Amino acid sequence: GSGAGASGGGSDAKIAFLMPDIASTRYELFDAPLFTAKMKELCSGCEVLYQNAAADPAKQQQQANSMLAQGVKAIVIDPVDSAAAASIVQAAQGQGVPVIAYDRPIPDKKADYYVSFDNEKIGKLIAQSLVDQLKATKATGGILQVNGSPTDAAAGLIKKGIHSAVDPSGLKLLAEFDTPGWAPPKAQEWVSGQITRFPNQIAGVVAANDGTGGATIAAFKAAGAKLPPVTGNDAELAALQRVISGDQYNTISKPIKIVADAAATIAHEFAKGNKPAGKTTLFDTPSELFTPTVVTRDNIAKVLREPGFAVKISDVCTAEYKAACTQLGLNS
Amino acid sequence: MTTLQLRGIRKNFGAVAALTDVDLTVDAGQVVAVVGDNGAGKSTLVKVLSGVHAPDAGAIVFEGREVSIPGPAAAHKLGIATVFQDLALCENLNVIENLFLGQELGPFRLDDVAMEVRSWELLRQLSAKIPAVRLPVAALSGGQRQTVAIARSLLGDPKIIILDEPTAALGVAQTAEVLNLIDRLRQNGHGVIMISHNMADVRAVADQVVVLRLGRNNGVFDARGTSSEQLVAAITGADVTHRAGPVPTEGARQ
Amino acid sequence: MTTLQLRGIRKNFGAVAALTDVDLTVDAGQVVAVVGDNGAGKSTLVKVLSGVHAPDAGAIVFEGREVSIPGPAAAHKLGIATVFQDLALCENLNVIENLFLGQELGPFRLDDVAMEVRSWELLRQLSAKIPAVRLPVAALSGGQRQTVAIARSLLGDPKIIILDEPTAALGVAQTAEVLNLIDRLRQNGHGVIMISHNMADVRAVADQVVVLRLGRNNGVFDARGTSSEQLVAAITGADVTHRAGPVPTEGARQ
Amino acid sequence: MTATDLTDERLRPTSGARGAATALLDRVRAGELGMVPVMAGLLVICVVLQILNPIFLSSTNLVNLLMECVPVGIIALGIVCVLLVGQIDLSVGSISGLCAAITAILFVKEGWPAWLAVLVSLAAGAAIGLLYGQIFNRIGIPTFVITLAGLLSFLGLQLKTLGAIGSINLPFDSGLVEFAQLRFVPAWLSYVFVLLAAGALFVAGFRHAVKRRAANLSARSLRFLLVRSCVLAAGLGFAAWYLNRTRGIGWMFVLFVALALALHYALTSTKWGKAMYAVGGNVEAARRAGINVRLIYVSAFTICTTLAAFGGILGAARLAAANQASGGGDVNLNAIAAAVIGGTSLFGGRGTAFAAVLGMLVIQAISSGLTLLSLDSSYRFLVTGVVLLLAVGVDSLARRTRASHGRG
Amino acid sequence: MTATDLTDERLRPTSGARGAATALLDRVRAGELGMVPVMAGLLVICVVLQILNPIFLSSTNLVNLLMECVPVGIIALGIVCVLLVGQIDLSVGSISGLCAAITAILFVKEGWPAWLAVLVSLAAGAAIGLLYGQIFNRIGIPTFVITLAGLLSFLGLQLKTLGAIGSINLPFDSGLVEFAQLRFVPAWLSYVFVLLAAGALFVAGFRHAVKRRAANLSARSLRFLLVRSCVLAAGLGFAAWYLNRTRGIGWMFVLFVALALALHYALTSTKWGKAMYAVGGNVEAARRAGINVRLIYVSAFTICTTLAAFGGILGAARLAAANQASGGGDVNLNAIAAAVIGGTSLFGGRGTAFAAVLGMLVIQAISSGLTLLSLDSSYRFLVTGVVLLLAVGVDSLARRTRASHGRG
Ligand SMILES: Nc1ncnc2c1ncn2[C@@H]1O[C@H](COP(=O)(O)OP(=O)(O)OP(=O)(O)O)[C@@H](O)[C@H]1O
Ligand SMILES: Nc1ncnc2c1ncn2[C@@H]1O[C@H](COP(=O)(O)OP(=O)(O)OP(=O)(O)O)[C@@H](O)[C@H]1O
Ligand SMILES: O[C@@H]1[C@@H](O)[C@H](O)OC[C@H]1O
Ligand SMILES: [Mg+2]
Ligand SMILES: [Mg+2]
Repeated sequence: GSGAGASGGGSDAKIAFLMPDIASTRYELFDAPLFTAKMKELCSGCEVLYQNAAADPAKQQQQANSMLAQGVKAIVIDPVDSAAAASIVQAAQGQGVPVIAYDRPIPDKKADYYVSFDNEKIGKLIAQSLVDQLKATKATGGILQVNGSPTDAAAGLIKKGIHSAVDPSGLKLLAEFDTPGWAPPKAQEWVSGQITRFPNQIAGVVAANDGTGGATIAAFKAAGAKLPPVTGNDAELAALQRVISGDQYNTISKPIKIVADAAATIAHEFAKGNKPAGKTTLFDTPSELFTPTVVTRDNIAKVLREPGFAVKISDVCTAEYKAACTQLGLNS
Repeated sequence: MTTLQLRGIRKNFGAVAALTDVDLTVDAGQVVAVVGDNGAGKSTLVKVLSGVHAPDAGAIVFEGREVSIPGPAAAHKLGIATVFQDLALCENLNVIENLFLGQELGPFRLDDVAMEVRSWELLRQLSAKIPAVRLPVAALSGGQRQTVAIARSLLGDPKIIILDEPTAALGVAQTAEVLNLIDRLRQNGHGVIMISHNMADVRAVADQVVVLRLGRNNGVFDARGTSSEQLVAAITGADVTHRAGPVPTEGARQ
Repeated sequence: MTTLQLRGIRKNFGAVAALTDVDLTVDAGQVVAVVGDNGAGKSTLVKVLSGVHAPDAGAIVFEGREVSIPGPAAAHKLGIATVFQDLALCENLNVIENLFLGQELGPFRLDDVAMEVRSWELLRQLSAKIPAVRLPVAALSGGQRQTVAIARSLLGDPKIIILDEPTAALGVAQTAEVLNLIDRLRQNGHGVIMISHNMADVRAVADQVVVLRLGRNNGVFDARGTSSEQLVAAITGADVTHRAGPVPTEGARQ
Repeated sequence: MTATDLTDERLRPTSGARGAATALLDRVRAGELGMVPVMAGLLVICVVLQILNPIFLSSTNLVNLLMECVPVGIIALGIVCVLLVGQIDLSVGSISGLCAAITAILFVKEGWPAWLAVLVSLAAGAAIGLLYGQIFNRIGIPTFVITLAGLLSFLGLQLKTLGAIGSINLPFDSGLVEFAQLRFVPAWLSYVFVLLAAGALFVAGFRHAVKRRAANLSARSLRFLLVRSCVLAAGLGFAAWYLNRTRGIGWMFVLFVALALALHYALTSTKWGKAMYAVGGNVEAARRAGINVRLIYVSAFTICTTLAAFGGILGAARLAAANQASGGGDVNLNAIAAAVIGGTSLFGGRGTAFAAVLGMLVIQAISSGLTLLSLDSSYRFLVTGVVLLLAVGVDSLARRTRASHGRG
Repeated sequence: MTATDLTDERLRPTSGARGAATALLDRVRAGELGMVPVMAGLLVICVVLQILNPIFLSSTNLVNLLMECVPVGIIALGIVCVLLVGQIDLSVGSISGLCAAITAILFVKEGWPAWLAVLVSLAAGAAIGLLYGQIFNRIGIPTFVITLAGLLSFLGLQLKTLGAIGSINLPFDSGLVEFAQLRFVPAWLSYVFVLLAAGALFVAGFRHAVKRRAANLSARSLRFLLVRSCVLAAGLGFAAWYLNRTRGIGWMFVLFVALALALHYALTSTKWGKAMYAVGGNVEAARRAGINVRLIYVSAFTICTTLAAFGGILGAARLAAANQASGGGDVNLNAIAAAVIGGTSLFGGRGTAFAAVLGMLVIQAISSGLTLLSLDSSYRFLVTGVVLLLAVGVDSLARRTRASHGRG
């Protein structure tokens, strides 16, 4: 016992920041560095202990336990599995360490705080944006749905959100697929098969993240077929480039900096021994929710110019995309 | 009493006919030597008898009943113990473990002291020069391994013992012990089938000599009434006149 | 001319001292037999000479120069070819592939017709009874395999040929061919080391007989001037008086 | 009179100080030290990790570490069995996930008593092993392929079983979860265990020695037996004391050790165990010795899949949840790696039950040690790989010596 | 005069209609049919999948299927090499991902010419194999552990290489991507290839037969050679015609076949190839035959890792992107499974280059066939497992016969 839970001013506290996987790039590239930066800004003596569970809930539990052994003052966690994370909350709270659920909720065990944009909403937003576009262009045919990993709880939420937009839209859902491990080549192979199966009937594809979205686009290109609008999610660099070049219809930008900053602020409060109040309540937990922005060619210039947006315009507008950027008025 | 009789055994390996219509009879208390050139089919015959290979045709009669020997375990059950030419030892196990493989003392709580004592007894009986019985067989010399294989066949109480070139790797003293042993086995009423390329050994211990040539019977000889030269002639097929009329021996039909 | 000399070779395997201060000399055109009981250390000596085991102590002098033999490839390079007691064949390869292993004709475009022709020649020369050379070695009988191993050692043009119990599994005719072969090798000026448990064979072809007992030298004998009984006595250590004073032979020092 | 087994002239003396020293040197050079090099490897990485972060060897962290070993460690015990007979099982992850799901459904959704839910899940695990054995024995499909098919099929079944629910929480106050999270051996009892272990080792050794001497075989001296037991008592006693400074030794870890001991006994001291090694070393020789080779394969698979089920259930209990990802991730790879790191051969015929325990400790130590360092994922992966090589390198160098001494 | 190789009295006649029939029956019963049973398995699942979904055997789908085989298929070629020498490589996925990342960085970010970027990546792949070989030869760590460490380390390096970017698009109009997606053999050229293949087979067979007859060895009859070439021409010609009904045969697939043929030649017709089989069959015998065993291991690893790099690059080209997930998922498992399904032994010494091609076709056919059915994930996994067993079962039953005929 290294005095976990003992009161300290929070000026030299250790804070655990536990992320779920490396399959999507944001955690490693944005969430962790942004959170750490904000924490340094709030409290220069504090130390952020970052861990990534590589999609393994047992590993995440192990990481949380060793954080507790190190005497962290607060745990910020994006659970690999929301149900399994209940154990972590149980163990931490048992030792007087507050838990802040980040990105994904922990419905079964009351965390001390929840900061997020919700995944179900993300699914709904990307799908709705596509459905609107198809209706606007009076596209004929149906929709393909490329979901995330069948073993990933967050993917399940996104899938649910997508259905909530696609099912009532009146557009036919031709087929859907849970991509094992979110692996783009698997998505590509599946979409190739559907192009054969439904020649000239695919009006649009809802892909649950940018990796599978990119794979979908590659499948159409490789088949020499006409590319319908394809969605994405995460606003990763490569996807922004595809949106600019017109290959990908949309992606979604989560205000990661805002969320990371909020989480850091709240964690710091907890570390100081305070109990910050929630802006709202979700799953019986004081919560703060942020709304992500759907990015299409129409608003990408604006989004990219927003202060605090994680990706730099100069990185997006490389030689390859210069022309398209210029067209959108994105000259860096 | 005829313990074992093989009739018309045939075995093909792909395009090679290893055994064609082979007959063999062994009585209790009789030592039958099987001789033949390399590749004549002796070991194949042994393997058919010990359940390693299923014959393509032919019948096996054991103690008057026609039997099928679907596997080595079945052969053991009938009372047929075999020393294979390739020894069939487990190199990763030590001498004791190999000796008692499949017939350990105390199945749920091995009695390793009793097994070690018995091992030393058996090995001493065969004049084995093995420095330690807890060495893995991989660490033994060729002759030492062969001694282990022979010792193993003595462990149960088999009715028929088959020895496929048992003395090939043995030293002078060990060879003499094995020949003695065969004699003792005969006296105790066991049937013995011995395969050897050494005509002197064959004539010293066998009652009857069965010659195989290119997978076929090539005569049955009385060991005492036949010279080494006659046997060699039958083996190589050099002496056609002799091959035509092998001497039926008293041991052959009783 | 002394081709090969071993001095004070020592090799331990864990707690077992397999070789202790062993000396051996082989001249060109000389056949030296190494005899000894099972486990006497003969094969270990062979393995030291052929680069399989590194000795723990001692010197190897080859054609007047002290050499070290760090591996089998080095032994091949020196001109030492070996037939191992365990044959060391690859069971998954066929007869031709085993014969030419490491010395294939046409490294970038194998000449399989030439290799097959040469294989049949070699095998015929040894009176081998092998039905087909494209069979994997796993499908050969014990004697057939041994013939393949012997044939292989004749492929290069070695200066010293070591045969570890080369006739153990061979038939009568094949054994005679191998003994002939050894004689021819001697006449062509090769040095031959032969290991055997058969005193008749040893006395028939060897010039000199080196006896090992429990890993130590136990006398060097002139093959022609020594009876089988004397050799056996030295091997088993039965005749202590004889062991004390082995007969130094003319072949031993030249 | 010299003991029967020490009469050979070629044996170099091992008695007396001088002889003992030579013997030890021989054994070191011949690489016959069994688990010692792996332990050395473990020690090396512990030192390195402790230097990197002083919390690593803290009592709290070690308590966690031991508990975290258990689920995959138990699966690794089963893997040792299939590797011993020269086969492999790629599906232990899926099986563990499926059986975790079955337990959770029966226990939570259907309201069955925990013991019954666990029993049924274990039976399901065993049934899979029986099935594997039949397919292997009858059709002869390589086990790599059979268990790859199993990996896929049972993942499918797991998803199907969990159905729309996806993820099921096991109640924290259920015995199952408490056992896996909160039940620790009382300090006094842990010392009793230590004394019992040391005492049992001594008594067994002593009785064996007496029996050997009676049969005129060499035997260990009383002094050696006493010293050995005292060393064990001191070592275990210290470990227990250190762990007892915080929460102590989890019952779940005790269960793991008990299973390992049971498997060790079965492998070394029963007819079945010898048959396992024989089949792995030379299956044809085993068959010719009259061993029922098919039965041995079936037993190996069944033990493996049953233990996989058990590991999965305990994993779910520790996590207090079963979900679609249970048994995924690197469960397969870690379980096989633990066995191999501990010195089990992928080619069959070599390995021990303790290999799984030690190998799992190595893997878990690395994982836990790196968890304590705040590293980028990229560095973490990199360092994990390097440390793994380091740990196993020590063992391999020792074995290497053995190989060059002519012992495959 | 009887040919030298047919003089033995025990050989049963194989000439004449009767003899040929007996010989064929012998070969069927002895399981000596090489790739035929695997092909039969492939056929069985094709029929099943076609019944389930009539699009499966459509020209478009087969065109896709062949292209999709290539990246992992090329990796499987390398796996065959390491399996042949009795080793394993678990890290091909990571290596392919790392090298895809290197290519993308150099080509897209640094603006190097594609060929140079590819070359440097291949060199990186080769360097990894050299490193593995050194560690294995010098320290003797089991390759399972070495490559497990590699799996982790190179995944770390891949993440590091992609760094802040995470995912890189390869431009659709670059030669690399076009090669992997859009370049197909013109119809006329495909028929030329077919004729060339059949012609080459005939000429080679004929010259060989002449040479054998001159050496008084048995040789294949002119009629047999002619029929064989015609059958090949007809088979390939039909396949080409069918594929040419839509887009035809991708150049990338041609590259795959060319690599497989090259490896086949190297394994069967060079000194190196014989040494590979020898080392895998009995490494001690190979060493005693004077083969440089260490060099053989190094060559096997280097070929494997280089081909893994190549497969990774082509995979990225086909996806038109390199990212953190490149080489992840089941690349490792599928590459090894392809080799094993094609009949390569995990124990070394048995396998062919074509095993990788056929095994990959089996895997891809199952995957593609199920892709065309709208199944739940759970059923998809389940069915994949079952169909895999079915496909390999045919082959195993044939091999089983061989084993019972005494041919390990
Ligand atoms: N498993 C097998 N597969 C194919 N052919 C085999 C097999 N076993 C034996 N043969 C063939 O059968 C023939 C007889 O072999 P067998 O081993 O019975 O000979 P043998 O009389 O014991 O010879 P040796 O004296 O050399 O031991 C040989 O030509 C051999 O090639
Ligand atoms: N690799 C090894 N590891 C341990 N001990 C070994 C090894 N090889 C040989 N020995 C031991 O060395 C001693 C000599 O063995 P070696 O094989 O040289 O005997 P040998 O004279 O050839 O006997 P044989 O006539 O039986 O072939 C034996 O006691 C054997 O146990
Ligand atoms: O961004 C996605 C994240 O929200 C989800 O939880 O996991 C997959 C990611 O791609
Ligand atoms: Mg034989
Ligand atoms: Mg020997």
